[in-house]
This record gives sequence, C-alpha cells and structure tokens, in this order.
Amino acid sequence: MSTSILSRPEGTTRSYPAYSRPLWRRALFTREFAVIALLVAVIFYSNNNVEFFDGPLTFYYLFLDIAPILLIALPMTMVIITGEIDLSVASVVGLSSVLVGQLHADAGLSIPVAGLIAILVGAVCGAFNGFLVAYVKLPSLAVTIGTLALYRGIAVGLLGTKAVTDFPEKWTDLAKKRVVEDHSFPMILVPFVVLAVLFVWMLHFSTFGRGVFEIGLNDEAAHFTGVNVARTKFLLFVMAGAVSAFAGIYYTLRFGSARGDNATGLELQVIAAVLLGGVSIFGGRGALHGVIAGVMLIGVISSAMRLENYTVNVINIVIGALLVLSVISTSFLGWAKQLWARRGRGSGPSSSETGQHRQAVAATESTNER
Amino acid sequence: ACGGSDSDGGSGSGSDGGSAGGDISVTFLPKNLGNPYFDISDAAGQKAVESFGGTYEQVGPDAASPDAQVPFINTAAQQGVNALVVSANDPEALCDALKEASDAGTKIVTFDSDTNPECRDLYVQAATSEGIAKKQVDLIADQIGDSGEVAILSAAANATNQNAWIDLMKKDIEENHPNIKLVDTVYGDDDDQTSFDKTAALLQAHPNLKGIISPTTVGIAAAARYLSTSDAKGKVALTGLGTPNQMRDYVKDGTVTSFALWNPGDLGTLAAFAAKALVDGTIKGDEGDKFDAGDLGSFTVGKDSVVLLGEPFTYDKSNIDDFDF
Amino acid sequence: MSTTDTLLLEPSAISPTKRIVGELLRSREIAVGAVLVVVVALTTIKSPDFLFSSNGWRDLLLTPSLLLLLAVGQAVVIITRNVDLSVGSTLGLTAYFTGNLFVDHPGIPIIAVFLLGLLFGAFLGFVNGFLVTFFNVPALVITLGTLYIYRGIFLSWAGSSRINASDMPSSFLDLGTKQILTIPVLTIIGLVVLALVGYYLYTARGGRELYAIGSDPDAAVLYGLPVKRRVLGAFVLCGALAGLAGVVYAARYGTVSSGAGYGMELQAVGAAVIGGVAIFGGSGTVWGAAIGAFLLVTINRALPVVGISDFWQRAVVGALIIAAIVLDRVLSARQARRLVAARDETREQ
Amino acid sequence: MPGTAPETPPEWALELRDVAKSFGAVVALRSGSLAVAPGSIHALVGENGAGKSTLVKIVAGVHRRDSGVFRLHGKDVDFGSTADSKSSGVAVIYQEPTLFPDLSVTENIFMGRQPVGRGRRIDRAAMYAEAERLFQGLGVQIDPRRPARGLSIADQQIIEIAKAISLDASVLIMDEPTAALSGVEVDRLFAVARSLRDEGRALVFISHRFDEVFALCDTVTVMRDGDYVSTDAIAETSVEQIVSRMVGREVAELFPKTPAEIGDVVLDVAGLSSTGTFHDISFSVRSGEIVGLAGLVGAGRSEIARAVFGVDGYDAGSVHLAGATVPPKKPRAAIKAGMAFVPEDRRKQGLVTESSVARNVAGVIRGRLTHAGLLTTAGENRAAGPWAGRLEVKTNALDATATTMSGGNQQKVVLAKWLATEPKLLIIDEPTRGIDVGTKAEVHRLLSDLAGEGLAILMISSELPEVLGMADRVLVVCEGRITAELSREDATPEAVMHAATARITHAAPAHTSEVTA
Ligand SMILES: Nc1ncnc2c1ncn2[C@@H]1O[C@H](COP(=O)(O)OP(=O)(O)OP(=O)(O)O)[C@@H](O)[C@H]1O
Ligand SMILES: Nc1ncnc2c1ncn2[C@@H]1O[C@H](COP(=O)(O)OP(=O)(O)OP(=O)(O)O)[C@@H](O)[C@H]1O
Ligand SMILES: [Mg+2]
Ligand SMILES: [Mg+2]
Repeated sequence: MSTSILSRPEGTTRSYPAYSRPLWRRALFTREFAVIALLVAVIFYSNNNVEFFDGPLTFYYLFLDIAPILLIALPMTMVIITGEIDLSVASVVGLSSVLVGQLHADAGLSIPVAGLIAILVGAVCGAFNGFLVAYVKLPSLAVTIGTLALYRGIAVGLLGTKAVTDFPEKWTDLAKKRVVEDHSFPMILVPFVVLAVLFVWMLHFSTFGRGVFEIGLNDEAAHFTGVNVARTKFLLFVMAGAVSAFAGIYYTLRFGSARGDNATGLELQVIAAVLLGGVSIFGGRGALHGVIAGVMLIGVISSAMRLENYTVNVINIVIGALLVLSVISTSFLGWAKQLWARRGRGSGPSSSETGQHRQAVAATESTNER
Repeated sequence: ACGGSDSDGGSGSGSDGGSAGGDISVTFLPKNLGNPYFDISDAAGQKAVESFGGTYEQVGPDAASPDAQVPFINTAAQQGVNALVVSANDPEALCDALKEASDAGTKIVTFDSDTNPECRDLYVQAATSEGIAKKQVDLIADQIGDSGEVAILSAAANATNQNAWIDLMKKDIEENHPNIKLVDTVYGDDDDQTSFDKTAALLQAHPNLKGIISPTTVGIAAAARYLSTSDAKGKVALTGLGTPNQMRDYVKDGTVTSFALWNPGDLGTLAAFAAKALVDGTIKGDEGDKFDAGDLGSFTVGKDSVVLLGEPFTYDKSNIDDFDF
Repeated sequence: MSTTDTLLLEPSAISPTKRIVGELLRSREIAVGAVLVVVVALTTIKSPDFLFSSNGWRDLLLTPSLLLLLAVGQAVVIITRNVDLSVGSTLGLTAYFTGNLFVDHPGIPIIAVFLLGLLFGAFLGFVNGFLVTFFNVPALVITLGTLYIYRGIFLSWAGSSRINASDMPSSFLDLGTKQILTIPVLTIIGLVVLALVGYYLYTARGGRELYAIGSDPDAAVLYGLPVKRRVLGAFVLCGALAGLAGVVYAARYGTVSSGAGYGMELQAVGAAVIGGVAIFGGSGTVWGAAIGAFLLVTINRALPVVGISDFWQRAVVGALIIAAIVLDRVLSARQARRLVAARDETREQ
Repeated sequence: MPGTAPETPPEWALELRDVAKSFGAVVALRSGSLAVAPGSIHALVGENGAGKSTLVKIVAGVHRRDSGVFRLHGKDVDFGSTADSKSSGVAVIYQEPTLFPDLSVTENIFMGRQPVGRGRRIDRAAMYAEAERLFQGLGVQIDPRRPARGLSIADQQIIEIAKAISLDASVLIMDEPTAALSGVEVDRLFAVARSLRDEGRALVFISHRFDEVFALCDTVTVMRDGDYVSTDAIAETSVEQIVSRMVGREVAELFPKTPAEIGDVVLDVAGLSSTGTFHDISFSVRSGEIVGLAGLVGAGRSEIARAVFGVDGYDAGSVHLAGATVPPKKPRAAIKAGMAFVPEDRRKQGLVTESSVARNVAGVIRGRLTHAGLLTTAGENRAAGPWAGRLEVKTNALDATATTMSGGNQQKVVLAKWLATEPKLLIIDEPTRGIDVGTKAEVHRLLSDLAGEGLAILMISSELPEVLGMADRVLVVCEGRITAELSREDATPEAVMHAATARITHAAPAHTSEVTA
C-alpha cells in the first residue's frame, strides 16, 4: 500500500461482480414477484370461472374503487419504509371532502380552487403529523391515532348534518370519465400514473429514496451519513396528507357528495394493501410495484367475490387471511430453507430442532427485520 | 297481516297476476348488513321473490355508508340483474352508480330511504314523511302532556330519511305544540353502543328532559335499554320507530308506552313486487300505474314515482304480543 | 460502601420516603389521574348531576368498565412490544357468542357464561399469539389480518340474526346495572381484573419478564427468558379480557348486533398510550392504561354536558390524545435535561 | 493447519471438541475445540471472524452445534436454549451488552430469578440489598434503582459482569468484556476474576488485547478461520508466537507511522461547549497531521467528535474547516465542507448493515452519482467497486449485505465510504475497536498513508499504544475538558494517564491550569 490511496488510478486492485445471484433468481424470488404472480393467477382464474368478470365494466369499476387506495398507498409505502405509519390518512380524505364541499357550496369557490385549498389543508394536516413525529419525536402510531380522531372530528364538526351534493356535472363526470372511450381506464388513473412515476422515481431512483430506505433500516446510521432524517420523515407525512386530500377530492366528485364520514376505515385497507405488497412494517424493505400489485390484488379479489355474490364479511375474511398468510409465508419459507440447508448437510445434534432454538436464531437474525 | 299495511290506496283492478314471473333476478341492497330492520324486510322480500319464481340475492356493506354501497351497485350492473332494491345511505352519492346500472338494463327500486327521484325508477315508501313525523310528535306529546323539553336521538348525521323526518317534526312541534321545546338532536350512527352512550349523555346534559324521540330502530332500542336501567325510567318518555321484538320487554316494564312502525316485512314484499312489475313491464313507474303485490293487494304509483305502503302503526302494551318481527 | 474513587453514578442518597414521594409526583399515572379529576370536577360544576345524582355516579364508574378491560389487556401486549388490533372484533364475536349461549342453552348459569366468554376470547387471543410467536412475524400485521377475519366470521355467523335483550335472562342483564355499595358490579369486575393483572406485572417473575421482553426482545432471548411463552401468554390474556369485555358488553347494552366493538381497537390502544404505556414496549403500567381508559370515556361523556356539540366531540378527543403524548414528551425531556445538568454538577464538585 | 486437540484429563469443567457450526452458506466454526480446567482462567484468542463468539454462543445455548462433542464437567450436554445453559451453571457475558434499558439495573441482574417471598412475590428489598452487595464486591457505586437506559458502555459492561457473577456459575465466559473498559475498571474486573478462579470456577476470557491476556490468564487457546490451532500455558508462550499462530503469516509492524509533511490548519475548533458533556474545547488539526484524542471511556471524546461533525448540537463555540465556518447540527454541510467521520459503533452508526456493500460505500457520494435525475444501482456499483477494491474489502459481490461481515471488514466498508468523498479531514473514532491484529496493522498503515497524502486526521482511541504509536500530537480529555496537549515526543503512557485521570485523582478546582499548550 505504498501508492496513493485517495487518488490511486483505478483497476489496480481487485474488482467485484455486481451481483451474487443471477438476474432470474433476483427477479423471481421476491415478495413483489409473488404478489404479481398471484394477481395474474387470480385474474386468469376469475376470467375463466367468474361469470361477468370478463365483462367490459369489471376493470373500469375496479379502478374507480381502488383509485383512492392506489393513490394513498404511494406515500404510505414510503412512510412505512421509514419505519413509521400514518393512520390518519382516511380522516384527511374525509376532511378534504368536506372542505371541497363547503368551499364550493358555501364560499362559492370553483372546484379547482376549492380542491387546491383542500390539498393545502391536507398538506398542513400531514405537516402536523410530521412535525410531531419527526421533530418532537413522538411515536407515529400514537400520534396518528390521535389525529385520526382529530381530523375526522373536524370534518364531521364542520359539516354537521349537511351534505353538500350539488357539484357541477362537468367535474363529477370527469371523475368517472374514461381516458379513451370504451376502454376500462378511468380518468383518475392519469393523475395516479403521474404520481406513481413520481413516487417510483423518488423512492427507487433518487438520493431521497435511498435515504428513506436507510432511515428504515438504521436511522442512526442514516443520520451519521448526512441524511436529514427528521426532514425526510416530515416531508413524507406532508406528502401523505396532500395525496390523501387529493384522494378526498376524487372521493367527493366520484360520489357527488361531500360527507364527513367519507372513507371511514380506509386507512386499514391502505395499510393492508401496502403490507400485502411486500413492505416490511419495521421499515427498510419494500417496492412500489409490489404495493401496486397488492392494491390490485385486493381489488380484484373483492370484485370477483362480489360477482359471485359473496357479501362483505366473506371478502373481509379472505383479505384478512391473505394478509396473515403473506407475512407468515415469508418467515415460513425462510425457516423451510434453513431446514433444507441443514438437511442437505447431514445430521448432527441439530436434526432435532426445537422451537426454542429457532427462536434464538431468529432473534439473532431478526435484527435484520428491525 | 299487520294493521296499517293494508293499503286502501288503489283498488285491486288491473292485476294480471305474476304471469311473466319467469326468471327475474332481484338483488336487495340494505343500508348495512346485520341491521334487524333490513333483516326483516329483506327476508320478506326474499319470500316474495321466490313466490313469483325469481332469484333473490342480498348483498351489502358492513357499515352504513354510501361509498361502501357503490361497489355492490356496480356489481349488480355487471351481472345485469333485472332489478335492484336499495335503501340509500345518501340521496346523491349513489346516483351515478344507479344510473349506470339503469343504463345496463337494471330496474332500480329504492325503499325505506330514497335517492333523488331521477336516479331510480320507483320509490317504495313506508309512509309519508309527514305522516311519520306527525305520528311521532303526537305520541310524545301525548306521553309528556304536550309540554316540556324533548330531544331526538337519530341515526347517522347524513341519513336522508331521518333528516327529512327531523325537519318535519321540528316544524310540527313549532306549529302545533308551542309548549314542547326541542332542546337537542344527537346521532347514534345506528350503532347500539353509541346510541346507548348518547342517550346517557342526553339525560346528563338536559336534567329537565321529558321525552326522547328516536326515529330509528337501533336508536330506540338502545335508548330504551338505558332508560330501563336508570332513574329516568318512567320519568322520561321514549318513543319513535322500533320493532316489536326489540321493544317488547321495555313496553312491558313500562319504560316505553308506545312507539310506531310500519311492518318492514310488508315493505320488503311490496318492494319485491314493485321490482317485478317494473321488470315484466306491467308498470313503467309513471303516476297512476297500478300493480299487484300478492297478499298486500294492489298499489298505485303516485307522484314522483312513489308507491306508498301505508301509515305507521302504533304499538303499545295492548297489541305488542300480536306481532313477531 | 467503602470505595470512594471513580464515582460512576451517584447512588441514591435520599431517604426512601422522599424517593417514593418523588417517584409518585413524577409518575405518569398521577398526572393522567389529575387530569381525570379536573375533568370530572369541571363537568360537575357545570352540572352537579354528573357526579352527584345516583345515575351520574353509577355511569361515571360503569361506562369505562368495558374499555378498562380492553385497555388492560392491550397494555400487557404493548408492554411486550407487540400490539393487538383485533380486540374490537374479538369483543364483538364474544358478545355474540355470549348471547347465543343464552339462546341455545336457556338456563345456563351466568358464571358459566362468563367463563366461556373468557375462554372463547382467550382462544381468539391464542390464535393471534400463536401466529405472532410461532412464525415470528409482526403483531401489527397479524392482528390487522385477524381484525378482518374475526369480524368477517362474526358477520357471517350472526348473519341476519341479532341478540336482543329478550333473548337474555334478566338476571344477566341486571348485572349491567347492579351496584354493590353504589359501585357497579361490572366496574368491580374490571377493577378486580385490573388489580390482579397489575399485581402480577409488578410482583411476579413472569410479569417482570414481560417488561424485559418488551424492553429488548433480542436481549431477552440471549438472557434465556421464555420469550415465546410469555408473548403468547400476553396475547391470550389480552384475548381473554376482550372476551370478558364481550360478555360485559352483552350485559350492559342488552343487545348485540354486527357493529359490536367496531373500532374499539384504536380506543384501547389510545387509552393505553394516554396512560403512559410506551408504544415500543418495556414501560408503563396497567394502572396507567386503566386511568387512560377512564379519562377517554369520561371526556367523551363530559363533552355533551359542558355543551360541546355532538359533531365536535371526536375532534376534542383527538386533540386530547395528542396533548397527552406531547405533554409526556415535554416532561420526560425536561427530566433528561435535568439529569444531564446534574452530571456537570457532580463533576464540578 | 488445525493442530491436535488437547488430551482429555479426568475433569474438564468445559470441553468442546471438533465443534462445527454453519449459518446458511457461511461456515462460522469448522472444528472448534476448547478445554477449560476448573480453577483456571483460559484465554481464547483469534482474528475477527475466527469463530470465538460463535463458540461462546454454542456453550450458551444460543446456537446449536451442527456436530462435535460438548461436555460440561465430563457429561455430554446439548443446550436448546440459554435457559438450559444457565441452569447448568454456565454464565456468559456476550460481546454486545444485553441489558433491558427500561428496567432498573437490579432487575437486569436478577431477571427471571428474582428472590421471591411468600406467595412467589418478588422480594424487592432483598433484591436491592443483594445488588448493592454485588456492586460493593466489584467496587463500583451504581444506584441499584436507576434504569439501565443512559448507562455508559462501561457501566453496562459492569452490570453484565455483576449479572454473570451473581449467577454463581461454575463456568463463566466473558466475550471481550474489556473492550469498553478503562484501566481502572479492567483492574477491578481482573481482581474479581482471580478471586472467582480461586474459588475453583472455570473462566474463559476473550480479548484482542494481549497485555490483558498475559496479565490475567493461565492458558491460551488460539483459533483461526473456525479451526482450533493450539493451546498453551501462558508461561510457555509469547505474544509473537500467538500472533503468528492467529494470523498464520507474518504481521507487518503494528504502528507503521511514517512522518508526513505537516501543512496548514484544516480543522479549527474554538470554545466548543455542550451542557453535561464537554466544555470549552479548542484545538486544531493540520493537514498531514494525525491528532490523537486520548482519555478514559466516558470522558466525552466521542461527543466532541460528534459535535464537530454536526450529528449532535452544541451550546457554544465554533468549528472551522479550511477557513470556512461549519454550521452546527448539519452533517450534510460538514460533509460538503470536506469532513469525514468514522463513528465508534460500526453496526449502529457506521453503516446500514442490511444494505448492500455498494449502497453503503456510495452512501455519502450518491448525490454526485445522479444522472439526468436518475440514481441507479448500476451507477452506485460503478462508483463503489473501485473503492471497495482499494481497501480490499472481503466480499463476493457488491450486492452482498454487511450483516454477516466480520468487524474488520465492516470497518473497511466504512472507511471506503468516507474516503470516496475525498475529504480534507477524517475523524475516526476507535478505528480498531474489536479488530484483530492483522487488520489492525492494515488500518494503521492506511491512516499513515492518508496522512502522508495530506489528509488531516483526528483519531480517538482508548488504546494507549495506538494513540502513542500513531499520533503526531495527543490531546487528553478528562471529564469533558482537554486537560493536556502533548507532542509525540512528550506523549508517554504516564503523561497521558496522568492527564486523563487528573481531575478524578486530584479533584483540583484549578484544573484548567494543567492544560499545556
Ligand atoms: N448469525 C450469523 N449468521 C451468519 N453468519 C454468522 C452469524 N454469526 C456469525 N457469523 C459468521 O461467523 C463467523 C465467525 O463469527 P464470530 O462472531 O464467531 O467471530 P469472532 O471470532 O467472535 O470475531 P470477533 O473477534 O470480531 O468478535 C464470521 O465470519 C461471521 O460473519
Ligand atoms: N455520569 C454519567 N452518567 C450517565 N451517562 C454518562 C455519564 N458519563 C458519561 N456518560 C455517557 O457515557 C457515554 C460514554 O461517553 P463517550 O462515548 O463520549 O466517551 P469516550 O471518551 O468517547 O469513550 P469511548 O469512545 O472510548 O467509549 C456517553 O454517552 C456519555 O453521555
Ligand atoms: Mg466475537
Ligand atoms: Mg467514544
């Protein structure tokens, strides 16, 4: 090591391959791929076995239904990857819905102006969450349980028994219009695709996104390498608020009705979809294509089951079971793989594995998870 | 057969029976599942549909909100069911979905709670809103001696029919009962626990309260349960819309003197027959159209495509044992 | 203590009584309790009936008993650094199960119903705990899943039937309001449970191990604590208490429909958090969670009395939850700053 | 070239023979052997990743061996959990402290076996009394009621030791217990260890510090690459012999300090203060110069470094880098100005262990790797590859994570990451903590070379030989103040220790006057 370290010409020392596994293995053995495969399988099955599923309306309605979840899942994915959670998104949807209604009906503002103000208020709601989580350093689960009630309460309080329903046809139609006549893609997919591209870039192809992952894996180390942990989290909560508010506008226009109780319980659906899409609740892991597939999967299953005349309770059971199975399967597969590897190497005292042992190993390794 | 349901609005002429019954598919979409009121009406609807050889389905959300109802309307449109019988959680929010279903050839019947008239083919109304409102005001006035403070325990804050009744009740009280003062309206969201706790809060907040009107079956049962276990039992009157099975104990123990309701089963039956009549072309939903509703007799479509079941019926100690729903 | 060199840390030189008083004053439980007293006092000034009428007194104690049970169970689970979001569904399912017992087996002894409800809830909790511990997966995800599953099962099972007051014996329903020495029976049940669980957590090895596990699960494994068994136990306890709450629900409300317990999970977590149970485990007491439950419910009841419109109540509750956790942070930050400053002082000596 | 395992005398307290353990594809232990007699202290040494901790964890019941013999007091055992080993009389102090931060130190010691009174109630009074007795035996004063949170690493280690002692175990294993301890505490630990030995217990002591091994132990076993190498009585061996067995090759000089040309002031710190941690800290570092920051553990050196770099805030003072002011609490700004900071805790602060090597190495410079707004993995790989190569990081691919890497290797990744920023100043906290001799020499050579190229280096180290061997100038920190500044010539062990303990031993109020300029 006598030559210069800082400015040594390249190529004098050893070089490394970029990947330890071939491309197909990296692509196929992922949670994301599993969700996408399942989605394709369910669509294929439903097309052949569920009456009316291959009809022209199925995907049109499907997209209309899941659009708010798709939208909110984008920032929520990033929030969860940093290891935080936002339970208040559905309340922001409700609040934004009420604001659009009131600003339009009472203050006489046009829909775009009212919408813009609603998005700003949504961003402020997110900023309040973000401030408490990122700068006051309160646990996000507790903070957003509080704001879940607070924002919903403001929405309900502002509106009371009134429901604003007279929105200009131009706008309510737009919410349901198709991008191309006779195709299944409603207009709401346009802003979604724009946002999706933006979020994919932010999360997977920008320095900001790398910071998001690092914060989730090890926020102290991220802080030490110059990632502004607090600001990153703050911005993500702001985005979650703003996007939720946008979803609230869509909600209002799609149903032509501004109500404080719009989208009640949506937060759990969004989180379920995000987790189903392969995002780790402990942060640090996840990808947006998996999340989008996860949202679609829930939508397609619900749609197919409704066509088979199942009521909401059975659908709930299936979605809940899917969520449980999806997390169990990862740990089950890991465990099976370990067992397999050990089998292959022949027997030792370890062939009589006990739960205790697995637990200890898992615990030493589960630091990865956290 | 229950009193109040035998409509005399329209003679039994012009009925050619359920001839074209064939294979009519009718889907019932209540406000939410697990609501006893709709369980009764939908069960009767099922019986009616099966009586004319149609296929019956009941679907619905687990919470009473319009956004949760829309996917089920969409699904019905996709399936191309012949008729959809829906109780609307919001007059406006369901409209577009219903219109699309209508475009797909589905006949839309609303019952119990209406949408805007242009969004459906027919509304099967249990009783006129004026009638329902007046009935309840009369009952409470009777029970509290036509003077004192009363409060209303409603369902969801945005419930269409509830709000319409509440407005009419306010007007009626103002005009005809100057000594009655409506001091508060609270919302129990058609949830047992919330309604129960709101009743307790009403009594706390208004020590001089003399009566509670709860125009919803969930609310009145919860309020009765609270009253029956409190000091206010017998001192604070309670009336509203309730089902006999839920209210029987409270009528007998004196918590409640009397309450009102039509027969929700008849409402379901009438909605089913109306759906059938629309599907097989007997009626179009225009004013003056006549159709046959099985045991209930014949009905005529009124203004705004509304079919009226009858007037609410009053239940009290003397007659409550005659009913089982 | 003969060694006087390197003073690593100052051992407590203050007297035990002074220390205990100091600890009490700093404790979160006392702070939340004080807020509760203030709320009750203010409301009573506005409307003396809130406290002094027999109904007011009864409801003050009775209404929180349901959430109390849920919050105690939730607190135990949170202390182990887990969470149980399925308690609301468990409550609903058990309440319905309870009502059904009376329908299917008229004349069944009430104590048997309580036990069966407890067991049924414990079973549902066991399923959660088993999934969480055996597969080593995050409780939040599992219990979010079972929240949907249990409620779905509930709806499918209940279908179009519901349990009305007339389906249950009046001796059972009377429990909903019965009082012993003006204390409602259901409150007594809640308080007995609270005392038992609190006593266990404070004085039993198993209870302390729950704190250890929540404080650092990996260290607990290295230490040789029976982590899985304890966490499973916590879930079973939480489920059992939610089950008990289900029975209490049936007795108190006299009617069970599919909405029973809807959304209670967040209230239970909220009560525990307000009461000072750290969401990341390891600290807090069930006493705090219980006071948190009382505060949450009492605020809800007080708002209409003080004249806050129905519609704004939820907003006020949300604001209070936020205020509680912010206050907690401010207080602990001040304490930390004091400790740091104290270090300088010892150095200057 | 594994040596032959020791012969079995009648009564080993602990005996492991040809024990193997793999984690997936990683073979952590190929053939580990260790035999410890009762009434002796047995040293276990080896390079990073030699498998020492794995062996310990097998004895502790954390891991199960894949094969091999494991006997305790002559009986075959097979522990399924740490509870099993504990009940068999084995106490272990793990390499990383395993305390429960929310619980009191006393509960930490007695968790799971608290003294119970009537009705299986925990007897708290008895527990606190017992804890005080333990602390007294160890000669430390710690409030038995205080929570473990906020304890310094040294204090945590002391609690661990108290915990292990209180177990009354026949076999006590200590995995690098001294890594975070200062001289005084080490001496006290040794006294306790010797008295335990004299009671007839068997002790295993793992350390990278040979002076400690030779001062304390009776026998030493050497491991390399998961294999047993040799066992010798301490009296019959030497440091050189052990080192060559550990490394399996000749180790170059440990402190290859070459004089570098010292240039202009790069870092200038003036009057830095932070309540409770440090006060009035002023010093400067010139280009080409290595400045050592010495002191006892807990003196506040790391805090000073963290404040200078900006991960922590400070109350007063200023930091200048190459003439420009570095704003407080802004690591980004410090990096931009040309600062690099290798923190003391590699796993928690130095790198994101679950992230790939490439992402870690490119972590600080990724802003520069963005092209057309896009940051791609390929771009990160291109940038990271050469730096990983230059530091000879041992990994099979750039997408491997640092999770299972040995400490030395991880340290190289951290260094690669910071050198990639081409800094003007390198702050390096405990550059070789927990790193074996072979890698240590590499790191030292690297630091020396970097200084030779004009880099300014601020090095914090608790190892006196390292400070004395590498630094051009030594600053001694004691209780948050700089108590001495010594040139390379003046920096003798005595002078440094004197300044490092100045205020404790003298308790003199006029301490500032001791600072020599
Ligand atoms: N849980 C694990 N999974 C995979 N590999 C592991 C695991 N634990 C240890 N290893 C690997 O096993 C090898 C031996 O590690 P071990 O911790 O026993 O080394 P050590 O001798 O204690 O080193 P050090 O001196 O750095 O503490 C290393 O290569 C390490 O990366
Ligand atoms: N009296 C004390 N009470 C509580 N914590 C203390 C006390 N003294 C020091 N500490 C903490 O102990 C830790 C050790 O300090 P620090 O890491 O700065 O020491 P150091 O000189 O860098 O030692 P090293 O890096 O070798 O561990 C710090 O986090 C400090 O806040
Ligand atoms: Mg080790
Ligand atoms: Mg340090």
